[in-house]
Amino acid sequence: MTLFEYLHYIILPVLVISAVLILWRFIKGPSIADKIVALDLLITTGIGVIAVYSIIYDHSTLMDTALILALIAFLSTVALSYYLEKRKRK
Amino acid sequence: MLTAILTGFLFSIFLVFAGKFFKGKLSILSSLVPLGLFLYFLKFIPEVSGGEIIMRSYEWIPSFNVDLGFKLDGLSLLFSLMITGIGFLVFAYTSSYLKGHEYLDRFYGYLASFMGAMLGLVLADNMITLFVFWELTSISSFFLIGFNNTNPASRKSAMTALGITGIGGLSLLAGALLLNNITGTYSISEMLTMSEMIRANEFYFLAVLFIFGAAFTKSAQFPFHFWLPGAMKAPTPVSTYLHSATMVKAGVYLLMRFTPVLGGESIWNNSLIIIGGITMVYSAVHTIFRTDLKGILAYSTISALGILVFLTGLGTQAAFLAAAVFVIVHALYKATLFLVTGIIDHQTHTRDVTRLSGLNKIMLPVGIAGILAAISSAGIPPTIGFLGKELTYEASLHSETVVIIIMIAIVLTKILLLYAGFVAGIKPFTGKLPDEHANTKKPGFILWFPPLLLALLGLVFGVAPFIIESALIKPVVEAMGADASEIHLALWHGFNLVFILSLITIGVGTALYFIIKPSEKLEQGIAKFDSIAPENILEKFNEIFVTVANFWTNFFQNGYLRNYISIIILFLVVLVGYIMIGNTSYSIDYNSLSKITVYEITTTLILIAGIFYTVFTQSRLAAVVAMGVVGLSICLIFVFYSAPDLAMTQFSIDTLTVILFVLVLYKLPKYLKLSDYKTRLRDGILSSIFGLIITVLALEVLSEPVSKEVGDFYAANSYIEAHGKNVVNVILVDFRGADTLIEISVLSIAAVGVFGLMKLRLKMKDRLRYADRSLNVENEKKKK
Amino acid sequence: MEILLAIMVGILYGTGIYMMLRRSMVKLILGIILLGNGANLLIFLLGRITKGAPPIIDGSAKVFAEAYADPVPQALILTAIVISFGLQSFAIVLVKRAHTVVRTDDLDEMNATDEDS
Amino acid sequence: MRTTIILKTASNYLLPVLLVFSIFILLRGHYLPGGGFVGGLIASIAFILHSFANGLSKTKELLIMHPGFLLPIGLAISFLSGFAPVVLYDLPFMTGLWSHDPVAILGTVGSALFFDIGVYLVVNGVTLTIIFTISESA
Amino acid sequence: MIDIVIGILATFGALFVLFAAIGLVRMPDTYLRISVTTKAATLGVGLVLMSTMVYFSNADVTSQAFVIILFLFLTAPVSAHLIGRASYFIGVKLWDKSVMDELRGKYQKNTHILKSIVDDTPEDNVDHTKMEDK
Amino acid sequence: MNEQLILYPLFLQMAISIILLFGWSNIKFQKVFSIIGSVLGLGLAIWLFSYIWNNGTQTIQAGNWEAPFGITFVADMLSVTLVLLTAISGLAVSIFSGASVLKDRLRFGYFPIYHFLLLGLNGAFLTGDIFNLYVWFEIIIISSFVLITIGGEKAQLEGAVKYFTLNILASMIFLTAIAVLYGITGSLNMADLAGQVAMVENRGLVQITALLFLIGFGIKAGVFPLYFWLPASYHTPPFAVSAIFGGLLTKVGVYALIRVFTLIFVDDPFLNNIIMIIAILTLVSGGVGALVQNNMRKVFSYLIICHIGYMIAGIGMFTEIAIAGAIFYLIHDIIVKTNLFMVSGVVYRIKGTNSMRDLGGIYAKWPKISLLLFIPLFSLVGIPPLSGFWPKINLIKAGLTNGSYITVGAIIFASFITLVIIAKLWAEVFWKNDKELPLRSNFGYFNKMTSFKRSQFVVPVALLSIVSLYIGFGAEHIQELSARIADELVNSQGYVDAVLNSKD
Amino acid sequence: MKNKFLSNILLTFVWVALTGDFSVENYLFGFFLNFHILWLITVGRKRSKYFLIVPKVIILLLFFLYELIKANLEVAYEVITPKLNMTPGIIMVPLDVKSDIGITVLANMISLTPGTLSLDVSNDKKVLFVHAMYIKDKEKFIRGIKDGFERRIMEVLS
Ligand code: NA
Ligand code: NA
Repeated sequence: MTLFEYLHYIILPVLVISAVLILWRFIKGPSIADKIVALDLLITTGIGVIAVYSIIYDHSTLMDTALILALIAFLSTVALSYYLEKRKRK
Repeated sequence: MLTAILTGFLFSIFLVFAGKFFKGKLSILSSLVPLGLFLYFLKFIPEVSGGEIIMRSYEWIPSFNVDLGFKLDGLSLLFSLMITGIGFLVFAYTSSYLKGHEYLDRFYGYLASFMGAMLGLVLADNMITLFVFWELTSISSFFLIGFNNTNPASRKSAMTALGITGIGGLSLLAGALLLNNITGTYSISEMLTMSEMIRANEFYFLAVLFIFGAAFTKSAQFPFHFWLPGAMKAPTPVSTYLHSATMVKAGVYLLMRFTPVLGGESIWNNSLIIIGGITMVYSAVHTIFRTDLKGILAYSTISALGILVFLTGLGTQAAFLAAAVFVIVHALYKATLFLVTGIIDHQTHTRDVTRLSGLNKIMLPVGIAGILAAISSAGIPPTIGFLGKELTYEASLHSETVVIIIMIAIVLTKILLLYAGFVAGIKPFTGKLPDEHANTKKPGFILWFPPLLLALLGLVFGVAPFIIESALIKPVVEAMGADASEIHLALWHGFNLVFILSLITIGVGTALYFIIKPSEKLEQGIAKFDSIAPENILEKFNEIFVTVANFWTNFFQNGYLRNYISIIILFLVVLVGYIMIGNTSYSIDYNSLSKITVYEITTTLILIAGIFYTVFTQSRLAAVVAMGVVGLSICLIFVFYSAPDLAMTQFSIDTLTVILFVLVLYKLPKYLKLSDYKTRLRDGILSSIFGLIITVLALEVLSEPVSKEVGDFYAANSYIEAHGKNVVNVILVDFRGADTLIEISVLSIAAVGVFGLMKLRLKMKDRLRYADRSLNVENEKKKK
Repeated sequence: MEILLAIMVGILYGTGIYMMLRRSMVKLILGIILLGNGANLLIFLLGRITKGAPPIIDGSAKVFAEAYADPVPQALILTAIVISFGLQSFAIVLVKRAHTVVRTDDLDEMNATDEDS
Repeated sequence: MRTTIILKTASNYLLPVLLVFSIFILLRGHYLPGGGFVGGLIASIAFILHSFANGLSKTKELLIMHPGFLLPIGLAISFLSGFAPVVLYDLPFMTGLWSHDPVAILGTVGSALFFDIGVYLVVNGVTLTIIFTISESA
Repeated sequence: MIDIVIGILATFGALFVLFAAIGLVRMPDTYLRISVTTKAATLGVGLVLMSTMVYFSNADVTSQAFVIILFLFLTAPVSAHLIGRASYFIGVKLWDKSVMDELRGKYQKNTHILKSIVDDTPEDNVDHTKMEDK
Repeated sequence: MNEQLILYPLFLQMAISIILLFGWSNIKFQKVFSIIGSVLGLGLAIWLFSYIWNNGTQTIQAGNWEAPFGITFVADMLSVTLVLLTAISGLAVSIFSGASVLKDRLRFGYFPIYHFLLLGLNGAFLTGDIFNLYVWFEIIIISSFVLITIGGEKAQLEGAVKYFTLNILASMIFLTAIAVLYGITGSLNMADLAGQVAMVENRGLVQITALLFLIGFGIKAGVFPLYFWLPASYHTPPFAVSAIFGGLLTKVGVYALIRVFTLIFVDDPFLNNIIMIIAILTLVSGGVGALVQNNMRKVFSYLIICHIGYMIAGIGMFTEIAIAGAIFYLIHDIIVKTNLFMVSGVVYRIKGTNSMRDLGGIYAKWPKISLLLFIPLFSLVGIPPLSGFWPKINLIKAGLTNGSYITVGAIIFASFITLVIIAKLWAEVFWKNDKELPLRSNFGYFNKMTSFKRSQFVVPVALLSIVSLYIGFGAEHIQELSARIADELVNSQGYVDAVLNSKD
Repeated sequence: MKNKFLSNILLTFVWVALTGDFSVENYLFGFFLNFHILWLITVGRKRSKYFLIVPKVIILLLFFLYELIKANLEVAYEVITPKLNMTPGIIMVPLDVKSDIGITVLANMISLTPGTLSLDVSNDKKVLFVHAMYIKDKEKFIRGIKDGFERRIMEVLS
């Protein structure tokens, strides 16, 4: 088994299985905070997926996307929790 | 000739600016315009009666083959003289009749443009030009009928008249275009030479139908007649002008003009006979049941028009002759009677014939005019009316079919018209003067002279028919396509069947006059039949139409955005689905597809989960967060399939959208479950089919061969020519940089829009000012 | 994978329209966003997809040595995405403003302009 | 009021890093993924983050002028870089103009770069205008 | 040899991500989930990124991956702090087996101020024991 | 290079917009500059028009990339005619805006956005690239969104939501169509597409693509059953905005339909039949819709729909004469519809309402203005020889030649109902007795304005009325132009050659 | 002035690292660029003191790394074993560090080490609220933090 096969058939599936688990939590909640955490984690996992993928296809340019994901995931978490606190509870 | 026609229009434009000048005492000067024109046309008599046809053509719109082609032959000359001659008298009469009226200048303006339009109509040889003037008569008569525009009845009549003549006008247009399709020309003269070809054409029937549509509406033939009595709301000079001599005769003119082109076939002749026949009898009967002088005159006018149509339909030389004479007869006596009625109305302020009698004691010259006109209308010698009636009977007797029925109809009509003429022209002036009119003032010269002149002309032409014989009548008959060389007009035709019929007519009619007195009772009697009268049927139809229009409009434009979207999508689904079912191959070449891997399937599943979660969650915030999941999955798909730039942009923008949502969300209320199960099911089915169609479409496209020519060009030139290695970016800033420039403009506009939307608060007063007041009031009402 | 993507595009279009047919304005906008994503993916898919070969020329090369994904659809989508962003942000603000003024999130109550006036 | 020390401190250090990063993304766009759009988005994200942490008024102080002014400036730069070939060389609109020799860091400098800078400014201006406007009236 | 290093880094990275995911599913309350995932995922992805550093081993990718790692480590705890704080604020309750809650009564509902002692205006405080279940 | 001239209208509008954005807060500057810019724009448009008239179709390849690789801009007679009409309407509305739009709105970017809208319109007319057309459409709709919502209160916003949603939907369908088109041909250049699409063997797919374009553009053009956004919104924004919308926005949809269905999807009987049916139903629905309205602007809105039917019918019949009719009608309609919404603005300022029930007495009090307003109103009806009449000759003739009698019937019906509606409007608004309406404090009534301000209302109406009169009385020129355009459209090889074989 | 200069140098390194181009021009360009960015963002504001004590930083980082890995393994164990043996809760930790940067670094490091999560700092900056998974002895827990991270951070920032 070459490194690429290993990454392709073992590592990537592990990462996406993680993603499915995270998705399960996302859907289940129960609180909105859980969903936000799940989204954040999903994006982090996505960074991992992209990193592995860029090795498999030997294209370092894909890493830029990972960088953007990291930057922006943070912003969305900030915004969502900002909102969470700010909204009036009814 | 063009100048002559345009004079009317120029004068009315002139009046817009110099109206004040013609409002006062100088208003009579405006009658110089028609007088000049009358004299101008008069001087053509020698040429025309010599058999010449004067053609003038001015280039206008050669691309349409539309020229300002004019033709002065007997027919158009006769009408031109009537238009300008009676026009002159009406103009003069008006200066006194509407003396001091606030809008006298406007009135002259309308009148002058009407005259111009009418002249153009009768002179035009090009069918489009004819149509143009035809419509101009409709529109200027709209203004004339609606002259008292603050009166609702006036407005309604103007609308009705415009509506009926308007649809007729369009019918004329269609006819013109159809004839052009058949003959390749708009020139009536040229069509004349192709008459046989036209009649053999498969569309002949349609062409006839279109021409009838125009003529019958304009000339108030049954069942389109009802606009004409309504049009009596107009000031009397208008009635005189429009309804005696000119506009209503335009339809007759059209039929006469087209007789040599379209006539000769049974469809043409029989239709005219039947429609003209019904009209003349129907309206003649109606005259008995009217008490308003103008009403009586209106119905007798319709009847006379029926006679003219009928005569045209007979299609013989005798009939044409009768028609030609009757045109003049009618113009003279009917104009007189209208003017007389106008004077009575002007002086006594009533037109109710039951309240009028003995006025000759006050206005003798008017009385003389009225009585002379009545006699002419009754066809009593030695007026020209007698000649007209004799010729009519003569022509009818020699008709080819159902002579008996035709004779009964025409005699009955003539009897009733005699009655009507007497009621209008004699009754007001005979008998005892009622006290209420004892103080009535004598009308001025300018008022009584025009009717008297016209009445006297009727007498003169009767006594000396040779004056008009070769000058006017013969050329008309020739223009209608019959041989006129044998024609010889004389008052006395000898003692024959026609003369007997004349005697019967005069006898029975006079008896009727003494037996039946016009009364309100009679008027109410006929009112019972109103519900089946054409105008009421049309009115009903109109109501139903408006109801249907309302329903149709509100059915589609019902205020619910989701219904609009549904309809649009349904429309798309049905059409695209229809083609798809017939054409799609449903085959997929699996070899050309890329392999599916676990992580791709998972990403797809996450995407789908995100989508459905967005759709079905009850929390808006959760939906927005789920959009983040969707955005991430799409971003990953872009990464997998070689689009890092896309992935970056897609994800950044998705996040920004989420932030935007978050910033406004907490101001918005919570989701409500607003739709019921049925609605959701229906929407679900529609959306699913739509989605399915898109999927099938996508697969179908994927099975097509692919061309990467453009992409290859970019790739080859990206670095060498455009100095960039990221081809996508090079496309954005260079190959397709124009797109990008517009795109950032779009963004800028959105930003400005957002800024304005959030920051701009109109002040209270401005709010009111721009929210449509009426709209608000209506809504308030609805809420209560 | 193309088939899967095609189905996904169909789902995006379908759910987008479904959301636009709801009465809530927020759902309406979510629907528009879904539809927009669907359209972008459709362009992407119909421009044919290529795996692991971004249209970026390698460091030292001047032209592509190997297969590369068609850059045209990518550029088109980029433009479309950015435009959608402009429209969507305007839409979101419009909704907010409409809600402030009309005081409802229910689109069914916003039909005054189609009534007689 | 709602800001926390932790976020405030973090964002103060993130702001310059992100700005540097945004320009980096802008400049390399012609060769690698990135470009004016993404660059502009990152720059605006930096400021948005700052505004979340420190409050809008602080961020506005930083910016010297209203972000709305970036719109005409950016548009003008992009437009002029497309228009320059028309005026200067009578070439079609948007024809790329390139320096003959490569410039350090940036590589070959051309009108496309200025075009992208315009895009960067506009995207930045737009995003900030929208977000700030909404935050202010939220 | 390098392949093995890459493999190991990727394996550990993926495993930590997996642990984070499992933790997210298994942990009984929001705070625990935040607590578990923030670090495990950050570390996991950090390791995966290091594998790319090793694989490409050029300055470009290395610095990039390094920036990502740095950024993740900088932001993850801040995110965790923000979500955790907001969760507490909106009344997301602690697991019922929790042993203490020293935050009780210290957040001011309206001003969002966090005091270091329990305030004397208790009706204005965030107190989970007085909140209904969602 | 003289073909550079093609893009100058775009450059000008872009520059105006940018400069206006810089001068954001100075209303006076904006007003004056907008008018100056519009005058320049008109001059450029005339210049361009005469250049193309004399030299035939010209193209320019943006970025100097040969077609079909770059974005091509094409100026054929149709394009430059529409550019010219846009410039004329644009100038009129620019003058009208200065007086009629509230100061507050002007302060929030009205004029820059207005010129962006004009930019978008010009761009849409001049581009030869299908995706670029999409982008121009977007600039048009976003500008129109802003203009329709700016300073909006209840009614305006409610209308805007519908306007917005349905126009976005249209854009999405348009984009979908582009996706499919690119998927089957790999090209975006319209001239290139003409050849590529003809070679596609799967005709069903081509038909579906065409349908998507038909529906996407159909929504924008406001045809049945896709027009809902139009009557829901056109009567809500400021009058100047309605005017430019009423004159030009739906026409861009019509333009796109004409372009696509004469160049790319040519003469497919099935599609032509569908277009004909749509045209007929559009004529009828618009007509009956207008009949039952009370608000003047709503009447005009439905009449827009109704009259779009004429143009669609022209496309559906697809003969040279029919298309000439459609083009002629398009030319007439742009001018007259722009003018009508300004007319309703003038009426609104006179009486403070647009409700026909409440209006009246204008003829008595303002006879000269009434006569002026008479011109656009009855030009719309097509009382010959006013402008609306001439194109019907082409259309009815084409219908008779094609044997599509139902179409002829629908055209006649629509003409008739327009006549009735306008006559009714005239009677209600101008003839009827003046009703006493409660005076509104602070309302800028027409009679209270300075004569300078009044002239800002009257001059644009007069300007467009003169153009209408010219179209009517100078029908020869317009018909010659329309016939030439129709010829260019039907024989589209000329267009294709101009784009694909052009050498600098 | 010095602070800005230091920040500038630091950012220049970031720039060079980002671009991966270690040429002199790039350094100069980075310096120039960052100078402007700093100028842009620091108008009218003062910055806290800024000292760079390299060895202490390295010690801190190593300690942090050690804690990070150790704690992660703990959590991994907790997550994959079937039973949950946790005694979680929120603890109030009194603070000695006063500077914002110090508090932030401390809080973040606590968060990154598993089992603990900094929830918030009180507005008077006196206490830090930490959520922890295993609270057996409250005092011991607080001491662990103060002797571990806080002391080292304070040394760095002194
Ligand atoms: Na329109
Ligand atoms: Na019309």
